[in-house]
Amino acid sequence: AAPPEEDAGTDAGSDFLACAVSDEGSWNDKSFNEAAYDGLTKAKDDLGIETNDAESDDTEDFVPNLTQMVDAGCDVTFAVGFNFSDGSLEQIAGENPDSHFVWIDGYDLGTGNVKPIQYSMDQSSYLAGYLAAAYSTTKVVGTYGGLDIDAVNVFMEGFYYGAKAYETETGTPVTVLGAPVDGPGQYTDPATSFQDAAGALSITEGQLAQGADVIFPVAGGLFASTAEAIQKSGKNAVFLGVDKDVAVTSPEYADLVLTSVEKRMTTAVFDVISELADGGEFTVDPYIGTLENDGTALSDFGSFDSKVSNEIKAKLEEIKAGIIDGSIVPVPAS
Amino acid sequence: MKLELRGITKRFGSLVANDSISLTVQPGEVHALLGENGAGKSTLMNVLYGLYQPDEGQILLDDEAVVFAGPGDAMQAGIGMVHQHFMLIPVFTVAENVMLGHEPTHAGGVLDLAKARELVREISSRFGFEISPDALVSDLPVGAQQRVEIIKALSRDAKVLVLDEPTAVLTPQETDELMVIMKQLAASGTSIVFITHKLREVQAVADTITVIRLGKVVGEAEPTASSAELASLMVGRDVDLTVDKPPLHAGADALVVTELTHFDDHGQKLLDDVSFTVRAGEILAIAGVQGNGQTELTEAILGLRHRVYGSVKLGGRELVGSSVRDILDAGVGYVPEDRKKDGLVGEFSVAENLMLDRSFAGPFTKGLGVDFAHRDEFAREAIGEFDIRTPGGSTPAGRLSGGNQQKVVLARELSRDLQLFIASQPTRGVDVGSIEFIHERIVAVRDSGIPVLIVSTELDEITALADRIAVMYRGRIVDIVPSDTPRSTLGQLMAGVVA
Amino acid sequence: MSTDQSVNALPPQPRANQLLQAVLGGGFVRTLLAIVLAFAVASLLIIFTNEDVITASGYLFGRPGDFFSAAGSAVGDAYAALFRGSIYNYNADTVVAAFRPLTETLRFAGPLIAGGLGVALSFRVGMFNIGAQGQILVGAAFASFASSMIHLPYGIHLIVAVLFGLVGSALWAAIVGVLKAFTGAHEVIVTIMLNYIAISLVTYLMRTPLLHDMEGSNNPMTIPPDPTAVLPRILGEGFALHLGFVFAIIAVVVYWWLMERSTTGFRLRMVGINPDAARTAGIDVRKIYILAMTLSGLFVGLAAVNQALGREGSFTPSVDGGIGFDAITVALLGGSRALGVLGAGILFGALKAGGPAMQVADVAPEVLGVVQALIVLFIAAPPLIRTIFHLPGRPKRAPRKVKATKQLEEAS
Amino acid sequence: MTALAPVHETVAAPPRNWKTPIVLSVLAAVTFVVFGLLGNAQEVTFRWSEADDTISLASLVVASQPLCLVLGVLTLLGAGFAYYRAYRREKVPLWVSIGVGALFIIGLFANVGAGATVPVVFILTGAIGLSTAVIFGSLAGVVGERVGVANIAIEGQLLAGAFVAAVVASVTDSLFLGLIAAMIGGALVSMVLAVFSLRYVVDQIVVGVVLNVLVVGITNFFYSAVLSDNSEEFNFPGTLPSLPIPLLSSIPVIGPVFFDQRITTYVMFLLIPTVWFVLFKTKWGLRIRAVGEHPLAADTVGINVNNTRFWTVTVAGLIAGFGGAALTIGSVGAFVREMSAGQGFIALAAVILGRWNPWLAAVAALLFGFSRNFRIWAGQIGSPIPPDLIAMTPYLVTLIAVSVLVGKAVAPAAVGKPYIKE
Ligand SMILES: Nc1ncnc2c1ncn2[C@@H]1O[C@H](COP(=O)(O)OP(=O)(O)OP(=O)(O)O)[C@@H](O)[C@H]1O
Ligand SMILES: Nc1ncnc2c1ncn2[C@@H]1O[C@H](COP(=O)(O)OP(=O)(O)OP(=O)(O)O)[C@@H](O)[C@H]1O
Ligand SMILES: [Mg+2]
Ligand SMILES: [Mg+2]
Repeated sequence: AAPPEEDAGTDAGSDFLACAVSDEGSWNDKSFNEAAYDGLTKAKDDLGIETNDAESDDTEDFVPNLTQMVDAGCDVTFAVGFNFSDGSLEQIAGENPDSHFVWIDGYDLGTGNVKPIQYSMDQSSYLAGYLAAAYSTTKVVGTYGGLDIDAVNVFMEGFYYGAKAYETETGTPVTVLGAPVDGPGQYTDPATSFQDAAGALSITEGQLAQGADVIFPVAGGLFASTAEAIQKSGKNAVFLGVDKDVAVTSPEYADLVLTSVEKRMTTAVFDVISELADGGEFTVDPYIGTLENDGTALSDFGSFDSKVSNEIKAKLEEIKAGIIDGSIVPVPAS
Repeated sequence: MKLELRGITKRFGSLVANDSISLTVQPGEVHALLGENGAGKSTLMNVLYGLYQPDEGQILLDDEAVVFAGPGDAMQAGIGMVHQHFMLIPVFTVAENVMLGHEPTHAGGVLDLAKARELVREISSRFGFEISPDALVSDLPVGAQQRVEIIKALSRDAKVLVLDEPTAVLTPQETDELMVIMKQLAASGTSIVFITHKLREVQAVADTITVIRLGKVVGEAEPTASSAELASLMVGRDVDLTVDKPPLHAGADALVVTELTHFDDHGQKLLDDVSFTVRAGEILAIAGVQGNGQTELTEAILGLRHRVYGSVKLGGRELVGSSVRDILDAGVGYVPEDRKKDGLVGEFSVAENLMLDRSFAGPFTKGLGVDFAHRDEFAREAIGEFDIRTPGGSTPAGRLSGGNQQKVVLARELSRDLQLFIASQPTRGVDVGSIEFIHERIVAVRDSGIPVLIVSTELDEITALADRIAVMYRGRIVDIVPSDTPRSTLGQLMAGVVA
Repeated sequence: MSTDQSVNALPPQPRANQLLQAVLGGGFVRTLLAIVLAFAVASLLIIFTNEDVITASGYLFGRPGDFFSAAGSAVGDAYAALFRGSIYNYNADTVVAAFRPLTETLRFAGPLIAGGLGVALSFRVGMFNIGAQGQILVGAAFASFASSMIHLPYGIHLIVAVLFGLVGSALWAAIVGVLKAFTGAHEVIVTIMLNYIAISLVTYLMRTPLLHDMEGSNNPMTIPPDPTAVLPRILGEGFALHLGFVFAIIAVVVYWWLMERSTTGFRLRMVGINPDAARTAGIDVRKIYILAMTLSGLFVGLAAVNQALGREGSFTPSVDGGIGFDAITVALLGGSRALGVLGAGILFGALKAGGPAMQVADVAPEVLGVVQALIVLFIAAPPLIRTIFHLPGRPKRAPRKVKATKQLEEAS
Repeated sequence: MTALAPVHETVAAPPRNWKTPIVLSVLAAVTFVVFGLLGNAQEVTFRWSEADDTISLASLVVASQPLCLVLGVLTLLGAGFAYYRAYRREKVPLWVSIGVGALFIIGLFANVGAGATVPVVFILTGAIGLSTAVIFGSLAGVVGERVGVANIAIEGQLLAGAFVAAVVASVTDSLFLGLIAAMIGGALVSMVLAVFSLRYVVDQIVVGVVLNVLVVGITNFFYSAVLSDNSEEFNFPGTLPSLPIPLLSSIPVIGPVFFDQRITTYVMFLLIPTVWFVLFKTKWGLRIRAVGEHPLAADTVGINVNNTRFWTVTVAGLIAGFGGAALTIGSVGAFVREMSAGQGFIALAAVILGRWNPWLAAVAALLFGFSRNFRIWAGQIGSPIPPDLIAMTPYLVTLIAVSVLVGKAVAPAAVGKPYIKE
């Protein structure tokens, strides 16, 4: 429930008030927004702080939503998503130099009060690609995106190069379908994007028909379509989740989730809040989630734990170490 | 079957369309219902047919009171009706139209078309109609459509048959045939209610006559009553339907139409080589049964139709190929046949309707805007001059009565600098008093030296106004004859028979 | 043969026009009641998803008072938040902050009014323009091009960018008019398809150097407008309200003059009510269709300009922000009249501005979508409102008499 | 008796109609020039059967360019024939148009798929899958418009059906109940439409538009308030099983496309002829059409116009609701916000494109699904055309078809007009 009205706007000192504004779409998108939101909820439950949140239906809601948070006297406000780069955050942060913002997937705006949280999703996706190639019996793997944007593409590219690393290493040719490398990549209908459930189904069916047995849908909640396509095909295929551990958040699909490429926003959000609530100093130093600091990682294999050989597991650890020490660059600079 | 209506009252808002009307129709009788436009005849019959619920009164069939919740009940009770405006579905075949509502079916509601066809053939042959059950109604001429309506009623064993103005769309010959059929039906025991305003027909076929005026029964009459008696009963005063027309002073040929041909979108030829001239100061009236190309002719002249070939010259200027606007600007006044559809914008005020075609330039405009002062001033004048009965210039035109709507159109079309005046059915649905007024105005236009083209399906109007009469049949002009040509000859020409 | 001559003597009217009457006819009180009713229905959604209420409903019969007070406070909090978010924030520390909600309402109202006028214009010409979404996208793309790729001095640049936006939307809308005039294609279908095509097309353009900064991210996104082309704020830096709202007000006046006073408007309305009579009066109906869609697009273009140049930032293909569809409801609610659209635009602007505050009060923002739909539905059905509130009105239809004749029934 | 006036031939030769030949020659020119002359020399593989099919056909491997040149010549011949017919003022036979269209499509696939594979079965089954809901929607549209009610709310009915099917099937664990509930959901939306437009005489298009907004609002509301946090309980319905028909399903190509489908798809196959049969061969159909063409005339023969409209529209709602179920339990399982995503509007276009005939409307809807799947296939083989532009195809195809091929189609005369007595 909401905090009592009287102290929402005026009294910010006694209680810590953490707030969040979503990217386009709702908090419960089973993915990106939800991960951030969970961090907020966790902070509220574990730290006993107050929270406020607002969903943005589209980018034009950003400014009023942020304004609302400023007016509510939030001690820190999370702006969830790269889309805030449309100037809305820059404007509000500029106008309210005393307010503090944290921008997930953002960058330093130079306003002095916006802390970026960034993720090297290519790192974990690279691992996922390698795992997919190794796990695949057909040596054909596939990926598709909900929208042709960087935040999505970085997953797909990391996945591609990871799978190709397996090819280089073992000499077994691996086919990666749908990645935006050397071609346009495969996406759902841009007019309906993350709502194009039937399109996602058809795309997966196509990739399965081409022999893929590991699919990496980078399309929010549309993994349900992929799961359905796999089940219907009767093939022994699996898919990989993104952002959160899908096997946990949607247990109904757990028996098809090989692993998930986690973007641990929940942790990052929680950590930032707890530090500030403890009286920590707000800084604009970016938080960068990497394999190294566990900001991003592959989830546990869950029910697939026994099906992934120790050899592969060891290999994944090895690659992870390589990425951390810089000897492996997941996505070559173009 | 004996039909009795007792004290039927039907109100539309404050308008009392039927005011305590009582009448009795004996079995096997042809009962004529006579009355002016808007007298309430159709309303009464719609009440009988269950389409309207009476506010007061009773319907008795064979002395038993009945209440009809809808036409379905009325039909079950043996009442059939041929409506003034046909109730046929144009895209259906004859058989489909006839069976609609009481379809013969196989098991599971599947239509039994064979049976329906058979029924149509059987009734057709009984009355000598030549109607194919598989013809599309939209392809049939109006006369044939009416026969389909009759078949429809008979196919349900109607014991009381209502015919609402059945002769309006028929040639004199077809009218005669219909009379024969009516007598034949009456002889077989069917009671017939026959609505018309044509006294001639009433006298020819009716056994009993009831006259309605302003929603009330004003009298009963025998078929032997004279026309003058009936007419004064109908109108409530003595009427003189002849028009005072000064002798003709025709000038040079003003409107010259040569070989005008027109196709519709399906390649159907609707005007076929039409040629005639109208001289300045002369009225040429076009007679013919509805649907023989008259509408198309006036619309082609006005530029409203595509695929028009040939020539229309007005004062030497070619009109074919010009836009409607140019043609109007050339000085053509035009009263369309259907004023509600083509002549007026019902929701616009009377004042706005009076400037409908003059919004581009001229006195009604001021810069890019409308000159409201001039518009309202003009409306005031026109309302006075044409005796338009309206609460004011700002009343929506759609709220006026038919006759007054017609006067609005007339006032507008006559207020321009005219080189030609065309009027289609200028007095359709207009009361007797207004008819006189409109006819006077048309004659005045003629006398000011302007060529006038009149289209009418009413022979009385044609003979009253015309200096010469052109008769159209199937898109062609059959003949152009002097105004004193006898009715019977005109009737034959209208049926396409040349002497 | 007309279908209804003998029963209905008034001329048949085009649809858009009947609806206009339906919406307009009832007047102020009914509009107000419809709004109240819509909020009342939406309260149910608020009540039954509120956590406190759900808890209280657990012991509804034991302590019904708790349930009702929880329900009452859930609804009260929600609508108080709506008020604070859209009109006046009585909790604010500063005067500026207190009045900011009202200016935000007006800022959101700007494009809604402009878009609403565009859709309204098409209604009054008997057409149904559901293509405002696509028109806004194309207009915004044009405006973005002019504001970021062309560099001009202050003043001129803004004018050029605004004109580009208007022209872009008008062109996209004109396609509808041309197709309707020359092929007879139904504008409802055409506008819907053009919406989808615009989404793809504009997304594509937002990846090309025409609109996109190829050095930056690969996301489909425009380059921010030059400062010279941004609509300036009109109440100072404390308020985001910008010149776009003034333009919208000017558009209301222009629309009023155009539709009610000008000869062009006279012809547009004439075609809308009775195209046959218009043709007979020498009006080229096809030209009017094209003209009407172009004009409609010009008004919608103003909404596009508001969206594209109202802020300093760049934008993505979702720049339309749902205004394309909201414009339809605004036009319907406003009875397609200038003042009505102004009022409806402000009302919907308030709902948009108040949404975030309601979310903070823990109400799902989707409730407001339901409210909008219900308001229009209730307004469109005067008899419903009359029945619910027992208002006087036209007498009801005479009750159907019961069939007295048993035989008839049995026979059938 | 005297002679009848000489009656001239009143039916003239119809005007030459160049529309079809022009459209066909454009298609032919594209096939010959773009796909052929400027085409790609690589080989294209047409795959007829998938690995696990009982009977497998060998794939056809041909060089793209020569194939397209041959197709180009054939289409040019077809177009030429069309010109000849048009010149003689004769109708261009439908099979010529269909033939040229089909050859064009083969050319398109051969050109885009040069150097890759065209999995024919996948493309066809996918097309059917992507058009199922649209076909149901268009059948609902045909039924509604035939009785004279314009149903813009198909979109909302699909969405309501999809939502209700997913929730009810999840909660009750019965896909069958989900199907029934979806039909009821669609019918409820229809009934609101009917009550408002028939009883309160609100403009049908207005009610339709508003209902769409309302259904989106309500489903979104419940999705975020209830479904998303409890998806296993409320939004995990599972899907209807595939029911291969023995023997028939093992026929190459045709088998997997037509005889290895879900119950929703079979119902769709059956519903198309059923709707046609009911509309044109039964007394209810005759009455429905009568009411849609000329309600007053129907009234005068004892048909209760508004009752007929009410129940017919309700039945249309049942159909659309069922189509909604095909989106969730007949396809992807879970409900996704606003997942109807404009398919109801496409269905409306299909109604017009199909000239209010169930068969043609279904074909039009299928064409849409086909172009959607073309987009997906083109993405799959990495076609060089920008994906954003390929994404337009279905809508562009619909737009062109509606404006060029159909033009002023004649709707049932009374569509959208309320019937008011007295
Ligand atoms: N549905 C209606 N609503 C309101 N007024 C009506 C309606 N139908 C008829 N009227 C009015 O009732 C009166 C009687 O009309 P009715 O059609 O019965 O006349 P009529 O005698 O058949 O005339 P006509 O000879 O022109 O057919 C007229 O004034 C008419 O305008
Ligand atoms: N369908 C209708 N609904 C409401 N009012 C109607 C309707 N039809 C006619 N009226 C009203 O009934 C009155 C009479 O109309 P009608 O056209 O029948 O007049 P009329 O008696 O035929 O007169 P006129 O001789 O001038 O044609 C008018 O005031 C008109 O407004
Ligand atoms: Mg009558
Ligand atoms: Mg009258």
